[in-house]
Amino acid sequence: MHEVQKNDRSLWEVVGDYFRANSIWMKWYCTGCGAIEMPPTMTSRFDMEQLGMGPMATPRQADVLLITGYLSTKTLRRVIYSYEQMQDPKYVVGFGSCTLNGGIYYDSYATINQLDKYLPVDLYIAGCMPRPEAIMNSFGELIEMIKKGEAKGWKHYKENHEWYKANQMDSLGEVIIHDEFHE
Amino acid sequence: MTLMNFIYGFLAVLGAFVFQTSLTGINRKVTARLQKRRGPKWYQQFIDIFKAFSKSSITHGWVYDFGAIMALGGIAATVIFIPVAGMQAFPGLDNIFVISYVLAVGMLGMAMSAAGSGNPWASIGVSRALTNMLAYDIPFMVVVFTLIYQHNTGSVSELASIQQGVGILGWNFFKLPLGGIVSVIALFGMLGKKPFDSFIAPAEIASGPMVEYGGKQLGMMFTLHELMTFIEVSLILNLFFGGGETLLIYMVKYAILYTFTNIVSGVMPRFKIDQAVTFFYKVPLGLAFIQGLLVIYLGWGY
Amino acid sequence: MKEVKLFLGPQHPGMHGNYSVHMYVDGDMIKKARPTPGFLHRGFEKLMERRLWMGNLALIPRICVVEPDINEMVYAMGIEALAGVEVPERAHWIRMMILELGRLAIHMMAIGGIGGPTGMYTATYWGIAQRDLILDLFEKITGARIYHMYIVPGGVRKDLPEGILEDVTKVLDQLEKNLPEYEELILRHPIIHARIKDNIMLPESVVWELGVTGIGMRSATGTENDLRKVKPYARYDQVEFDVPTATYSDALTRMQLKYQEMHQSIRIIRQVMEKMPKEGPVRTNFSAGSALRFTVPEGMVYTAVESSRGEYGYFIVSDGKEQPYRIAVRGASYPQGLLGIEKYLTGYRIDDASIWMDTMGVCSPEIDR
Amino acid sequence: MTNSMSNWIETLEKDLGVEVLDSPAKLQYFIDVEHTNVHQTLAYLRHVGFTQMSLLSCIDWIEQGKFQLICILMNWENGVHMLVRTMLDRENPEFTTITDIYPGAVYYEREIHEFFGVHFRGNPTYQKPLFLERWDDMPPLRKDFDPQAYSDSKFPRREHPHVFKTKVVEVTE
Repeated sequence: MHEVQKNDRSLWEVVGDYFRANSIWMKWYCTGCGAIEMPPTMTSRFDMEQLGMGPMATPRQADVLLITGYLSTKTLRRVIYSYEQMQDPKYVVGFGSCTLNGGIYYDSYATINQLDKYLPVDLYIAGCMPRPEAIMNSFGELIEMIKKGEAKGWKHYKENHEWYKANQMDSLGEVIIHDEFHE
Repeated sequence: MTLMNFIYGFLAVLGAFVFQTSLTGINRKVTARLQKRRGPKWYQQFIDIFKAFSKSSITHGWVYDFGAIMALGGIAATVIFIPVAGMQAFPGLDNIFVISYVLAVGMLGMAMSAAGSGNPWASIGVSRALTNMLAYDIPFMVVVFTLIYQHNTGSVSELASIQQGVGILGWNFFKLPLGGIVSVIALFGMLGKKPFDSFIAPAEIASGPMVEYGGKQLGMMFTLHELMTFIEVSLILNLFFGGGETLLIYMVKYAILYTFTNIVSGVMPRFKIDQAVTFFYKVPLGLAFIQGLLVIYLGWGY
Repeated sequence: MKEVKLFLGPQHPGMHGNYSVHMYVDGDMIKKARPTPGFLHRGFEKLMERRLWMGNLALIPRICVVEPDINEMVYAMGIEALAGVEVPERAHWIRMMILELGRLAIHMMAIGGIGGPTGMYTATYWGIAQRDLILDLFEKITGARIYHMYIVPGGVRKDLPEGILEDVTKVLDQLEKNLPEYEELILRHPIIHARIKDNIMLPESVVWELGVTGIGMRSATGTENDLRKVKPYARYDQVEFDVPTATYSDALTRMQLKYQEMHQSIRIIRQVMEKMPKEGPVRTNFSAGSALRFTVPEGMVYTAVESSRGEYGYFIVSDGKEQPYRIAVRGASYPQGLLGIEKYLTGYRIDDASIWMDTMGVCSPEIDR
Repeated sequence: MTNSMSNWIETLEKDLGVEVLDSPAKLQYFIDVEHTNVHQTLAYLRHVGFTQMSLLSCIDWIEQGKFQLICILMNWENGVHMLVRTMLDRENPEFTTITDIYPGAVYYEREIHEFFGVHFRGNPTYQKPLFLERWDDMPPLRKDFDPQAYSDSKFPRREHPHVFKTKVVEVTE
């Protein structure tokens, strides 16, 4: 695997990273049960918007993809699609132990065990499921990472595209979605 | 027409953008307070727009790119014609028809660009946006024609200055209360505030025309939206609330009017598009016609 | 080709949870709709055959994310029925309290949640914040906000903490004080009425055809078909409560029934706190040996409880070993979420699709499992 | 059990010609029927008040070489759950659809085909995939399917270094 080189940002990128750190739009995609803690995080009690974060309707507009929990293979195909539709720079946050190592579904025939084989994950949040406090804390961490230019999973994905694609093909067979299967 | 006019025009666009964007940021905080939370920083909207510009972007074909540029250009050009507290870049060119026609260039560009992205949600959104426009424009135009008939002028700055000097009761909003109400309702439709925001409804059509925008084009759309808000609020302010004698008064009035729409829309759900059209053609259009008849036959508001 | 194919979900802001509906639209009208479940499929029924009876307790709350307690309840009821274990009296009452608190939480989320598809975000923000106070109670009682794993076979995991009844009373009082405000804001709003009144109908024939239960059934048939009344479990036969019904089932009626059920839940919890034995054991042991590794006698049983969406049941088969032989889950939203969408989403507008999901009570994780 | 209930059970037994078995839970009974008799049993039960089908499920009795179909019916008037059970051959599991008696069963049948491989004659959609996409193994809820092996072969697991502290702290007291 090819490693992304050390921090050598131009001035423009440093300025851009400041803006990107203070305005993170998340992709509103409830991939798993961690999504149930997102409404409290977004709404009045914990109020994510004070960090400059907010939900966005489509992947094109979003900056961060929250993988809220386990991913079945069927979902993973859509997640990869969504991720590839997002505009650079983009970040991935994995929620809960299911994305880390399969968690409680380690022996399930339908869910994957390790997310970072398929998508570059910038940050993991431990727990099942992460509490809103943990989510807010990790968003603070993500902001710091972006400010320092450490969140460069998207570069990693570009440079190791073949490695990721091979992993995806191994587990999914085919990433292309045949939505006509249902008809 | 000298160089000064052009410099003023440029400054007007810049000032309108800065003012309206700060106001949007403050209003995000107001909405947050309405929802019992703290809300973002007041300059969050600037960060959002600049961030969008700092991202990479892709194209969905030249119609999409060209439409976005045309929309931004058209809207920015319209801002120049808006009289602000008696100041304007090109005196004498602020006729209401000029403004509505130049504005149409921007609207058309937006529709073109969104439809050019090829996403069906965007097409539905565009068709809803145009339907919505048709809905609020007709009652609003009836009221504007009444005004023009009454004062024998189509110049926005003149219409504004006629109302000045006699205090609050000189405003068209109080002289022609029915028309004033219609215009404020139409303002909700123009700004896309709830209950008339079905064309960008995220839960129904995934933010409609904006569905395929990302990166720089999204930044352009946000800038455009701020400028368009400035045009629409200014128009209503000049026509019905007496514009402003000085820049400060204008800005204060503007802020109050915009915050009012924002607070009201904070506790409103949205109409379906057909319900919005029915509503506009029932209540505001009726009021507008009654207002017109009262002005023409009974001499109201002189 | 006049029809356009649109995807409502899985990543669409109007879709609650990871679920998808393929819509073939002509203009704004939905001509054909096809549900696509399976995005949340984890193979629970297979996994549960591989875990110990007690180990499954970690899995089952995750079947229905928004309302996990009912899972624990049906699972515990099934095992207790198979093993013939009698649950201590106090545990019954504590279970009822937990179940009704869970019902309050999900109804609060649903009433706030109608703000999502209709665009009134203030309602959502307030509703979810109100629900959070109930989650705080859960945290005090069970130690977790969402997945409690509190109702275990043989009783409840541990006794209530000291002074919790005062906290519950406080939260209930506050909720009761705020509820009229929510009703004013949401259920009496003229534009909300324009959106959901006389819209999204559920006629009685459809209820019987699909097998819709819960609020859908009660709002259409006018019968008190509530499992808490029809075959009372725990100690529901010893508390007084009404089952709100209606005979005209549009989306507004169903929301109003939810609102009325919240009042009934508050009433039940108050009675529970009054009538519950003040002390006593809360858990019976299954075996003399390890509390985690026990066997359950051979047999099969179906247990069901009334969830917020209807009859929620587990079919449990034991072959006398340490693991279950087979567990099948009857998700309460299975009928309306699959066949209901396929047959009865057609003819509505795109605008109504997400309200349809919301008010019919489609919960994707329990469909997918 | 009240007297009227036992009378009602007796009537059922007489009309259906089968034995109604008790179950561990209250207000719940089993009926075992041949798979050819299922439909007339269901039709009769629907007629006498079991208007709702709660669940259609399947058990894989691998040692006996059988699949067992369970149809759980609910009578809302007296709150009785009736579990109608029937055995199918495991080698060639075939059954006739019950969707004309209980229309809500159509997706349950599709699910059972996906998870167990039971074929339902007369249900036009049962063979389409429902929950799984691009499934390439035997139906997963059969007992001889090993999800652990499938997961290991397809989804790589994080390799933990397994560095545990080996030093044991002695308590000297």
